[in-house]
Amino acid sequence: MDSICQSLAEIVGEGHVSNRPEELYIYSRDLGTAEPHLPRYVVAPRTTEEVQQVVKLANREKIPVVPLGGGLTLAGLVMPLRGGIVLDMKRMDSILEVNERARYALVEAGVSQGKLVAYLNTHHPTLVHSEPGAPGQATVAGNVAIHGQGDLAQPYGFNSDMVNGLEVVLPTGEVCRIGSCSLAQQWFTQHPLPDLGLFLGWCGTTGVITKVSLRLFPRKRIRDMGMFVLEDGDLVPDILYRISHTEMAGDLIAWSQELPVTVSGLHNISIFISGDSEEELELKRKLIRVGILGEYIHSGVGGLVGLSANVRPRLPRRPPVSTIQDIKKGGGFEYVGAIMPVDTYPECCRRGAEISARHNIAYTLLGRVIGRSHAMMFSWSYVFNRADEDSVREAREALYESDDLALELGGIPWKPGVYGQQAVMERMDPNTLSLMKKVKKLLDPNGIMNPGNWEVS
Amino acid sequence: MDIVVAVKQVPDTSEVVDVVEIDGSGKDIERGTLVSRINEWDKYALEEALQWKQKLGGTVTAVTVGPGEWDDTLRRALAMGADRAIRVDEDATVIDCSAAARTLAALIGRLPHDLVMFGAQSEDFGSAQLGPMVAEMLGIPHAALVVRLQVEEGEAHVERELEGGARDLYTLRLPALLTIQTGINRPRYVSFSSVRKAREKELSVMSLDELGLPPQALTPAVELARLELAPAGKGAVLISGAAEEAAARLATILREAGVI
Amino acid sequence: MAEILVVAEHRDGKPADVSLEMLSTGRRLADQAGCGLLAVVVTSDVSAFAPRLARWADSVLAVKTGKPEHSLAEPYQKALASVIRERKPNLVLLGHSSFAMDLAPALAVDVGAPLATDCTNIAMENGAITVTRSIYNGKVNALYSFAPCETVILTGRPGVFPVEEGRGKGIVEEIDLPVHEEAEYKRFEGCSEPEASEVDITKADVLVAVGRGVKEKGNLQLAEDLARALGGVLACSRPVVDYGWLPSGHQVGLSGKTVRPRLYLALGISGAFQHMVGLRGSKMIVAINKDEKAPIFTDADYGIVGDVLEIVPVLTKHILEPRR
Amino acid sequence: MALTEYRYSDVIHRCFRCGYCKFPTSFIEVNNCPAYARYRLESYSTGGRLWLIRAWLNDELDWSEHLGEIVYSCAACKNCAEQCPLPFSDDIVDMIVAAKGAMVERGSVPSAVKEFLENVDRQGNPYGTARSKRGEWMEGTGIQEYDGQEFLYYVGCVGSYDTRAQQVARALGRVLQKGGVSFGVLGDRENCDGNDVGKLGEEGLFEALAEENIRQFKDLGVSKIVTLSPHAFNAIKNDYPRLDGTFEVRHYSQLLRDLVRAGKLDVSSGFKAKVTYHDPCFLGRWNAEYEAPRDVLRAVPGVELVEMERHRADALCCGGGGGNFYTDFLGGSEDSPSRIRVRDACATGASIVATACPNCLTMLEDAVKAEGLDDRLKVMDISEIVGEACQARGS
Repeated sequence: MDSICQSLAEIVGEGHVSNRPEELYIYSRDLGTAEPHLPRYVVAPRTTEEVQQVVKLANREKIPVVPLGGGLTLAGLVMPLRGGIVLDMKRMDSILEVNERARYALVEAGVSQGKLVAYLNTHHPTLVHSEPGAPGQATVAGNVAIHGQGDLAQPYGFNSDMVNGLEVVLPTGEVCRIGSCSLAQQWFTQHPLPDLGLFLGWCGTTGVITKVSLRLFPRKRIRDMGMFVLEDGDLVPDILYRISHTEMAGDLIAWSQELPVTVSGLHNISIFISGDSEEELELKRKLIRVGILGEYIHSGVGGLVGLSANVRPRLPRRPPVSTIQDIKKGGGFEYVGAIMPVDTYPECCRRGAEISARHNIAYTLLGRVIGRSHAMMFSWSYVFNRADEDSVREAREALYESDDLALELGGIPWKPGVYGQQAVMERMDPNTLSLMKKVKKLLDPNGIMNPGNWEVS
Repeated sequence: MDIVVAVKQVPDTSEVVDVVEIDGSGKDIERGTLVSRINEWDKYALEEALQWKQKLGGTVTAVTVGPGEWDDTLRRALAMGADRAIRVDEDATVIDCSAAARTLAALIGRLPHDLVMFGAQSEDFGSAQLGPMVAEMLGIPHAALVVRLQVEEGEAHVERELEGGARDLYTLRLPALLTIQTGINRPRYVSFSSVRKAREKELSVMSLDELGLPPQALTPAVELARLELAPAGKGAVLISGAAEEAAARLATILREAGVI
Repeated sequence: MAEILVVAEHRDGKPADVSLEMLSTGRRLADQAGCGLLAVVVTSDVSAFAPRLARWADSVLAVKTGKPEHSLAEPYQKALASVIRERKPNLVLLGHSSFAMDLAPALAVDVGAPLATDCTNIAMENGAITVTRSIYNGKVNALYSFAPCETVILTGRPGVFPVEEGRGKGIVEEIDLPVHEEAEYKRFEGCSEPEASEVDITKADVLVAVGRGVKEKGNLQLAEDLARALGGVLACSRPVVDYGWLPSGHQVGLSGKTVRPRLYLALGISGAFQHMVGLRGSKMIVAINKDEKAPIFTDADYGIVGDVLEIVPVLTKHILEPRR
Repeated sequence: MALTEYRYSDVIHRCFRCGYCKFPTSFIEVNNCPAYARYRLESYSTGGRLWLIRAWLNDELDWSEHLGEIVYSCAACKNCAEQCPLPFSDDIVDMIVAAKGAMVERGSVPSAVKEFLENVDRQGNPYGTARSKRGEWMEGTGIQEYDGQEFLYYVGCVGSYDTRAQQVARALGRVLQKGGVSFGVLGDRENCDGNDVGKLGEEGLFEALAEENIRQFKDLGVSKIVTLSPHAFNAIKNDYPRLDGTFEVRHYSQLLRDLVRAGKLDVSSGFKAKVTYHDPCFLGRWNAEYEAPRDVLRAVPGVELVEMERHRADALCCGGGGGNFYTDFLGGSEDSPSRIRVRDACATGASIVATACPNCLTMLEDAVKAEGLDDRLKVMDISEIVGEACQARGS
């Protein structure tokens, strides 16, 4: 053990630090196509104070620090591109407070999405949080740090729009509280204080988020879903616009995939609704089924599965990304997600299918509506065989092309890897870019936070 | 590099206290219920030999003087990686060290040997005599209690363990004999299947006669008069209870006894 | 002429403790048998301690040699062989030390004398020598006698034979023997001492000794904390050194050090005799071990059957802040 | 061993490390994998372990004591197999056991594992205590040596040698006697069942033990076996048949349920306590027997059975599986699974945590001591509870 390892051990305890080859190997890789980068140390802190001391040490010694949650961003964002310390936040997994009346939950940064869901189910059955379509070990803090979104995005928007407050350890070691918690007891709002949104979407390059207060939403007793299936993708934006107009739907997801062949070439719009009573549900069904989809059905452009009291499709348990991932029996899966205008859905699909074809990977395309059709998160997914270098390369190239496509179509790659980040910054207004640079320099004078990501050249 | 390793089989008396009994003759213990195993120190000698064979090539031959049951231990040596094994068929339990040494010297003298390795001592009798005796008989240099070995250009650089962690450093010209102390390496685990596979390897048995030794070569100079069970210690006062209270009690006891 | 010869081993200009134990024993036997006691030492500095040996021995043969300063088998074997051939002592005594383990067996073959090593008792009745050896992990004592012969060579277990200060005034005779300490087939390259930083556990009042039972190196911290709380020092059994958890200087036992602390607290040590012989002199022995069948509980004064890793931290707590 | 010779070379890279293997079905805690619970580093999760195994077999990583400990810290509790959404989920535990096997064949295993295996090979038990002492637990119980009785009562290593577990072995013996069951034991002739030896990757030794046991059982004309330990139950039920050893084997909880139902066991004296039940992995996840022990407890008047939040297929392992009750790679911390488990048990407000496995019993009992919960929580085996319940009144 070198001296830095010693001091780290004194901070978090010997068992929660490692510089041994086995840990370094595991933390040098993420689940996607990114090339591995070895850290020098792996540290698993339990408290904000420990994080603070680790960051202070790192800042003094000018050692990079890379915060890690569930490690599921897939774009190499939690890989130590410049070595240094990987900070595994998953030991900080206490749910500190759920305020029913003010509808928020205060959690430590390492709390997993799965744990919060389970906790609310048991202790606060009338409340729900917006859970991303990721395996349950994805963390709440990780998701807001990348502007994630998930269930309930259509009515309520991005997860980072649902943040009431944050506790953050700055790169220089100070602990800061953002929002009402900086002056009041409750963590119920960020506004009306001056905007300090310096940590959401910064992918851990401006500090380490240690606590998050997240808005919760009414959880209706009954859920139902329907799927509108059509061939003509050009109609999808219009349909999404009109369904969201009813304000009756929960989530709206349009998707199209090559496998299994039975669905190949089709577009599917999954419509999720919920209600506290059959009456409420039936009303919502009617308004969508009859009021919106009726004419499309009559004109024969598509058909509806579900959304009727007597047909009840089984609601999928949390989408297990990893089962899709195994189609190639290769354990590899990565996607480019981009925030796109809903209108671009047809083009995203056409061009996406072409990219997939070029790299002979079956296409999996999906657009999740964010807000009332304000935007959509469109994802181009690629599976690969981890054990086959060529397969990995093909996927990697497909991902780069998808980043370019997103930008070409006027969208913005979401949580992009280094390649996408560079592409974004090349196109960005130079003044905006230099503001980013100033902010980063101000917060992180020694450039220790997740270096290599969002580096303004 | 041809290495000869002398091994012996011992009854396992290490684990439990009250399992050893003296037999009728009063000169041996009841072996009926006892399980036999390879002498702990010999494992380290074998491991060291095998590691040097791996580095420098050559052969490793395991030898012993003992009864038929000791083939188990030779098979184990073969399973660890020894190339061949030879047993001189005599009941080692009734002969003394010098006799065993004489026999082994006669055997090893006939084998190619750049290095000869013994365990520093045996678990059962703990005499720590055999190795250096054999060396003297073979007229080759030796070092006892070796905890570090480096072999190069016909020489062995060794560190001998002294009391209290000090070490003597020697250079021995090969052929040489070393007695190996535990801790010099980490003896490998010998899997059951490798023991099975070792059944194909060569295990030969020789007689004194074949070694050109007369029977009287085995007359002991040190004669065992009789064995007695060692008087057991008085036994500790056991402090019972959960960690918390037991620890508290002990702390009090230590304080009252004035040791702290 | 009847005579007992004691081989004096030395290090750092001092005779080894075990050699003094053998000198006392030799003296006792010589007085019983009414024969002389001869001490032989091979050294570069005769004046250093040869006179001290003469308090026990009737005469001290000091064989002058050049380097090294401490006892080596090679020069001793040559000197002793010629002394033994010339004076034919009935009995040659050495301590069962690393030095003797290297020397005695070769010497025995060299001079054709029977050898019994690691003796725990030595008796001489009208010329006939009988010895006791502790075998089978200390569970059995074996009594040996010897076929009629001129000389018997014995090595005695360290820490077993009491030392009574010698009162005599023997003569020191410096003799010159052909001692080639440099044989071309076996070169002495020097000696490595344990790291100076290491504490001397033989001087410590309280020893906290760890064995296999602490499971992993990381857990040594617990024992260290306890040792600090008790104002003591960390010691250990052989496996702990073999696994590389502690330097060998901390090792108690046959191949380690012999200690006589006021308190010997054994954590996760089963108590094989190779270890126990090193701590017989302890005023109080306390053992904590998971296995209630562990032999250590027979020699210990107090014992706790339980998991060291659980009990030690609690014990440390209670040592630091006594319950009111 | 090269990756190509590894039995699962075409599967092992398919783990995505999505992390389901760390959770129970409800996702309420991330620490349902005992090794991950103890260390909280990705290297100790099932996914991390599989990736490291692949790296080792690929020569991307050298063997080290630490790598050995990571691989051997798997308690073979099967939570991962239960939770993994991928098609090869049933093979996960065996993928790890096969890697242990590769280490065994190379002779490179952690020292504690080496001890375990050498002790079993030598003395027929992991403690290395003499074979001649295996039968000592039964002194004064009046339990017969097996001689053609209906059942062979197979005790196993822990029940035979661990002093606390010996009490359970005796308690079950008394209950079987009370229930009028015709049974006998092997005493000193009993040998290790090999279940954990197999889970430590020493396939050769496992087969040798199994074949020896099968031969002995057949020679004695054994057809029905009741085991104290779910570990032995698992080996005899699922592994012995492929070695041509098919016996009618039952875990004692199953036999007790029948005895109670058939009214052959009078438990009317009852046992008044709030009891929570800890599912042993080798009874539960390995053999899907969740109900028999609970049925027995429910049948005892006075027992109020309460469940821990994680139970049945979602139960947290005590950390004693896969030889860890001896090798103890998961011990020595407040994050040790056994200690988390007794805290779970305490949270139910129960005064008794019952189990049906001597390994679990000893693990949990040590944990209760370590947590200083002695005065609030008692660890008992179901056979002990039944034992008390069928004391004749007044006695």
